[in-house]
Amino acid sequence: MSATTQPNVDVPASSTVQNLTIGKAINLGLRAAMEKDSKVVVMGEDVGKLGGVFRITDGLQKDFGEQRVLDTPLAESGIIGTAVGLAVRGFRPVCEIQFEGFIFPGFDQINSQVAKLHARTQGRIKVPMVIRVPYGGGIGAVEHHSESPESYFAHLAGVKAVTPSNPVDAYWMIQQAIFSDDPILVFEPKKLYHMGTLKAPVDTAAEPMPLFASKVLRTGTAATLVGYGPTVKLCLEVAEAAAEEGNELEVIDLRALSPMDLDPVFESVRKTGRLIAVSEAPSEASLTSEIAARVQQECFYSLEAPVLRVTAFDTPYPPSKLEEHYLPDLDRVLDAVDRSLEW
Amino acid sequence: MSATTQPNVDVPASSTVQNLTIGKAINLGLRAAMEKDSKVVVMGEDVGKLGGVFRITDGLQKDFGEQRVLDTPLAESGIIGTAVGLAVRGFRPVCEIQFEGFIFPGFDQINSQVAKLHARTQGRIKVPMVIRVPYGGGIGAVEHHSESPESYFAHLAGVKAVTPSNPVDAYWMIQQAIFSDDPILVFEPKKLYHMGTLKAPVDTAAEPMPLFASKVLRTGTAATLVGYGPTVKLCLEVAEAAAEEGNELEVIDLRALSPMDLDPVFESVRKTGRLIAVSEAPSEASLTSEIAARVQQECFYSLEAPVLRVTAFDTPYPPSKLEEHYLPDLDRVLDAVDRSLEW
Amino acid sequence: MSDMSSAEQWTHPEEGDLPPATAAKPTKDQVIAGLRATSEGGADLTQLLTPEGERVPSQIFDPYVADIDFEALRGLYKDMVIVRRADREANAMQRQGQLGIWVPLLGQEAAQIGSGRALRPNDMAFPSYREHGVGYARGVSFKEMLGLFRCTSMGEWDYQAHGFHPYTIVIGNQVLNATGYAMGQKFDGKVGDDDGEATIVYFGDGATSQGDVHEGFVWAAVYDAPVVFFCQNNQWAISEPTERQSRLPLYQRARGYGFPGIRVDGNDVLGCLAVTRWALEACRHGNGPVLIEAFTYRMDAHTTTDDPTRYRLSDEVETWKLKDPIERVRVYLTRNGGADASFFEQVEAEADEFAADLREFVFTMEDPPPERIFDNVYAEPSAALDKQREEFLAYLGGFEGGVH
Amino acid sequence: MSDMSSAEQWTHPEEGDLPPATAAKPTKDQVIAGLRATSEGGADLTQLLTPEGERVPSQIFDPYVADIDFEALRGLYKDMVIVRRADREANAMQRQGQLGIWVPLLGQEAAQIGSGRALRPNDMAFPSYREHGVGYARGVSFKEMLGLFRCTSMGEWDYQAHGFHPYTIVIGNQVLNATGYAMGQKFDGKVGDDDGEATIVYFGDGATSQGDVHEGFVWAAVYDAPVVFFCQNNQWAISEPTERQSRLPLYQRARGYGFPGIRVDGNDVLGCLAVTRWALEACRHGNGPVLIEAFTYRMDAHTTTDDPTRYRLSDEVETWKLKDPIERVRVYLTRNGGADASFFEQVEAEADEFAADLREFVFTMEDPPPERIFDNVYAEPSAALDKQREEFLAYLGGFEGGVH
Ligand SMILES: Cc1ncc(C[n+]2csc(CCOP(=O)(O)OP(=O)(O)O)c2C)c(N)n1
Ligand SMILES: Cc1ncc(C[n+]2csc(CCOP(=O)(O)OP(=O)(O)O)c2C)c(N)n1
Ligand SMILES: [Mg+2]
Ligand SMILES: [Mg+2]
Repeated sequence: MSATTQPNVDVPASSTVQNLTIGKAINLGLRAAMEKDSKVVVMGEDVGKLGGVFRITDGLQKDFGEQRVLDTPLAESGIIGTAVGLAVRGFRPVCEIQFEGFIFPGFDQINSQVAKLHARTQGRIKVPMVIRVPYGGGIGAVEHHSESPESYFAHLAGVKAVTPSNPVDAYWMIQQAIFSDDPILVFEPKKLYHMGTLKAPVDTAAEPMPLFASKVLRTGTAATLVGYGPTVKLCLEVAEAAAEEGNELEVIDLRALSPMDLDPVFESVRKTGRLIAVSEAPSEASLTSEIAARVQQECFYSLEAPVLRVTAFDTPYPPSKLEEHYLPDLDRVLDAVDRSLEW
Repeated sequence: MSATTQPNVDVPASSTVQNLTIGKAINLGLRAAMEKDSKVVVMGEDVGKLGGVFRITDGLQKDFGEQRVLDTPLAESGIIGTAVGLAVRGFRPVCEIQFEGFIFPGFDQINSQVAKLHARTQGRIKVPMVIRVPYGGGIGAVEHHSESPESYFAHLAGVKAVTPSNPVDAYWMIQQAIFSDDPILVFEPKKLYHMGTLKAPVDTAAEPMPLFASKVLRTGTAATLVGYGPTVKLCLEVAEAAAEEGNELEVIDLRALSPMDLDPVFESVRKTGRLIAVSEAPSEASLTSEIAARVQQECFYSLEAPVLRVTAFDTPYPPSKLEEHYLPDLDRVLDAVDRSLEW
Repeated sequence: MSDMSSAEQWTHPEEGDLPPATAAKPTKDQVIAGLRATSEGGADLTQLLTPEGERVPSQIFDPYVADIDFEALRGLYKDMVIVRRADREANAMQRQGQLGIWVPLLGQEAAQIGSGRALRPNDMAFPSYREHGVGYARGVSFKEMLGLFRCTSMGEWDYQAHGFHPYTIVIGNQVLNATGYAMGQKFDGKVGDDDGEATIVYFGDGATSQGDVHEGFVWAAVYDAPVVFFCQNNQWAISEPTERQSRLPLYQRARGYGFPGIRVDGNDVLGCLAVTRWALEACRHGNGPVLIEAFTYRMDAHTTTDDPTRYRLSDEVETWKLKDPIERVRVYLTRNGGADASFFEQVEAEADEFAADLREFVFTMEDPPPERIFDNVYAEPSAALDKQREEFLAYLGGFEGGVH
Repeated sequence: MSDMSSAEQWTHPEEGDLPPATAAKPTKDQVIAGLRATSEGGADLTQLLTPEGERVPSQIFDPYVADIDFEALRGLYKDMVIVRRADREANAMQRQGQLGIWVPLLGQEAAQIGSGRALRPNDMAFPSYREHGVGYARGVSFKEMLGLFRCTSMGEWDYQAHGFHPYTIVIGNQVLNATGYAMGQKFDGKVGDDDGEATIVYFGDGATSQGDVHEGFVWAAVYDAPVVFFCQNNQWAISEPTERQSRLPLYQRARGYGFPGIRVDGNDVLGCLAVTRWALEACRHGNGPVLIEAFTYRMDAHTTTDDPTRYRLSDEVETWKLKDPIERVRVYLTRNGGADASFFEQVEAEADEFAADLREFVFTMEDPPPERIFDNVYAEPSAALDKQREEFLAYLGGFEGGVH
């Protein structure tokens, strides 16, 4: 079967290549992990019969049973806290947080146990658990359903965090996270879960790229854009638009949020001299602050303009009728590119 | 009474000037606020008879009664969550979190209610509450008793945060925070609470400086140091040591953590061209990241070296026998100053 | 008390009375007895009006609805019909893209109107996100409540004038907030006699698992806070049935805290009114808190984005249709001469009008201006945020006459 | 059941049986009956050995200690003496600046040894921060437990070999972790018969207010997790007496969840052993969870930094001295010919030796190397952290031969 005969078309089940959305890719990634290791258990609110409110766990309870896919009582500290115990017992729990805004009741367990047990016991206890967090906005939702809390977890030493921006990463990252012996938060850009235009062929027999590596998606010399999760698509669109105006932008998908892999960013900035970091999270004391702080240090003599950030504002997420103004968009990023180029 | 007749000596009770430690200054500030407004209530674990584990609320329950000083059940979400209700009812609750490491069970209420009710209701509901958080290390304590979680709250839009580094600020900040209509976290550098060498005359009749303003404590031209809370003292010591080597450093006490007042920092950096930010918190996605990110943008052409940060490492707080290595100290900051000067 | 014998033995072991530890594990059925296994709510259910419209006398609770004559009952009926009609209209408008989401209350009208009408003006109600009926009873305009679901606002009604707090979406949070408010009522000296104030807080069956709800119970018990914990057990937390949250009927949770817990037929508006008044009275007099479990059913989806066919059988919904909260009042009024056909017609007409008005309003609702993003984040200025706002406005200004 | 009649009426209202809402508020004394007001622990207390050393027969619990002959009882006695001696030694060493802090267990020896010795090798115990006695019973060396208090480590014993989890300082966290572990025991098929595994988790009276403890109860009940919730009610949470946390005796909290709750004399090592064995048996067989409230007393300060004279009277401490957990065993053994003076002398000598050994060890404990800060933060490499470590080591290296 060659790519030319079936471009962007569902491929037969027997093949190792499937054309998937991000949501379906995570679903299949979970399934693959569960098949591989009976210690992998999925737990969360409504993850069973319903398959989760986003259907990411669809069909898993049916096939793996109620002891491997747990519809838990409604309490996030309970989900995380019992998952810790299961991890101590030797399981590999995969917790679903229904929406990012509801991770906070579980923050204490993440901060005080998940992040610290390994260091506390100097490695005697491993906490190989995954916390799946649908995040980001642009879906016209009510409060608490559109936020981007990833910076809290980047600041928290002891946990790691990654985020996919495409189906291939989605499929592999979840599995790599599950089989890592470290606790990892997987931030899933919910707006992109079922976006048909992002469907891509995923080769389930391929060799995945390393989990904690960023990736240059497009090369350019005028300036560098760095995004992650939901803003990667935006960055690519900006690069497209800038190219029409003759400015070739380099686009980097961060992929790993903590620890970040900034070497490719440094390298890129040494070439372009300009960097714009794009995120849906408020800017104050955030991941983009960290990017700016480190790039100005590592690339001090290469920067021809300060690192600029295009982010949400430092306000609570507004009523979603306003989210188009709140979130970075093509115009705002282009505006930043212009400002950078004109500095 | 003149300063020359009674230098650094306890002044008579009738006077408006008292020589106080930071801890005692907060205690008197609380008392003053409670006397002024009967809606001010103090609540937390052991704040009553015991006066708090640091004795900051010492004597308040005795004088104001059990309805104004509440020994609460042992649960931080409960403390914060009921304080929200009291605030909605028209009270001005002042919550004590026993140690910063125990604020996390209350994080959800802070994130979802404290920070958002005012915006959610477009000002119909005010949340004039204060959360007092003893923070920072250097006291030889066990786990969870020495951390610096302030960056989480800087990232959280809707709450404000301040931190005193001296008795005068301690006395006023707590009162200003209580009478602000915004929810404010007061991070109290616990190591300094009862440090006799920091005792200073506090004039209770003076006009306090604005709450959200940073302050230049020492002027210099070679480089700028910015610190807050427990690291201010350190910065001043570094400046002293550097001066002996002929380098005059400018020292700025941030005072306000969110929103930060960076204008004096920008101004200083335009003069010195060099900045070192010093904090006891891990660096990743932190307040010092934010300082670096904003300074590199605002002072792009003034910087002669990148903004450097001297912070804790991105690890959990270690067993406290190691904290001297974990926390910024004179040598590490001096080393950073040297690196900056030699850049 | 035979239905709870085993739990009772467990929790109060006495010599000879304790099951050997090796006793056979209670069956799942036993464990969930009184939960969904008894869709009737079990022997513990307080009910004043049966699904068939029969009035059940109650020595304790009748005094609490002694003033409910035919006129008053017609009022409750009308409330429920209007609230249901508004609910259906909102649901329809969501389907038509006019609302971002809708959270239906269908089936819970009696629980909400009965409890909402039990409140006095000075009382305060803390809703979760489904209590449009309570809001209506508190005099909040449905229009104001729709802003949240249109995604133009988050609920900006005058919460103090109406005694109706903004909605809370994070499950359980409001239980602590309400407890704190009730503590404030007590600290303000507003508790202790018949004129006392009280607070009521709404939450679901699923919410009972949250730590915040527990802490609310602990605080309220310790401070004798005048708060009624009103749990609408609508049998489902999205796709999870109540047995995912508890072994025992939820009202019994109160036992462990030392305050009263009671289960009322949540589809019986009279029962809900009486029991809530009873509980509020306890609170006003300083005997709070009280837990009420209103045993009801979520007749529609969890929200308009939910698909309940994935997790429950239509059989169950059909059974519950027979217990409709509105129908039983209609039957009772009709059979006892409390209302005639013209009354019912008139209510229908009024409900239609209410809905039409709502519809018109929604279709003309304007989006808030972009700069609202920055409004009221703080009560007092934040220089940093003001700067962001200025930059944003300057940026927006740059598009003037442009493509934006 | 007369002592709990009012609470029972409340939680199961029946016609005629319900207090009018306007009934006089129960007095504070009534409300806290069974709490500190009854320092004896009330009628609910299970006790096999009185403070006076009298053996109280129990139809239910005697079988659970049928194997405890004089020799075994001498063993328990010795455990308690050694643990107390080690506790006092550690306390003294803290005063001498050799430990950063100490958390005394004085007075709680019976609760900890009784419950700890009830466990089997395959069981798992989750302590809070005061369970040095349980750790000892699980075979963890006191030396290893002292690292935490010396601030050189955070407890690195082989938790799996000993079935003793690291200490948890954040109140309540471990209750959820233990519940999850117990769920894992069940998922692993290790539950269901006499050979089943079980988990025990320790927490204090104050901890019962935390949301995590509630959620642990909810989860355990819903999943039938084989976990024994062992609450050491030592009457104080730092300066707060138990009535700041609850109206009712804490063991009754279980009532709301539908699993057994029982109060045992926490100063009675035989009672604690029997009741814990009974509860563990229920868990092994799949009938878990169970809540045990061990009614005991914190004879010393909360920690070495605490000053209890600020909040409690020495009278209270004196009263509790009469209930000493060790003394009653000594009396029982002596009076019944289970041990003679030479035994007690020998135990004292062994305890002295134990303490001396401990002291010597502590005085020679080395500080960990600075680079340990970076060790084991993650199980797998983090490039970013490795870089920080390298820079730190380079920086440290710069001082070599220098002043640092
Ligand atoms: C802390 C938190 N977790 C998860 C959610 C998502 N969520 C919204 S409603 C709901 C179910 C609530 O069930 P229940 O308490 O029974 O109330 P009901 O919706 O049935 O009225 C869930 C899980 C939330 N809003 N908050
Ligand atoms: C979440 C949290 N809040 C506060 C503290 C501080 N603290 C340590 S022990 C303690 C009292 C605990 O009392 P209790 O549960 O009765 O246990 P005990 O110490 O009496 O054994 C408190 C408030 C903490 N460790 N964790
Ligand atoms: Mg429900
Ligand atoms: Mg205690």
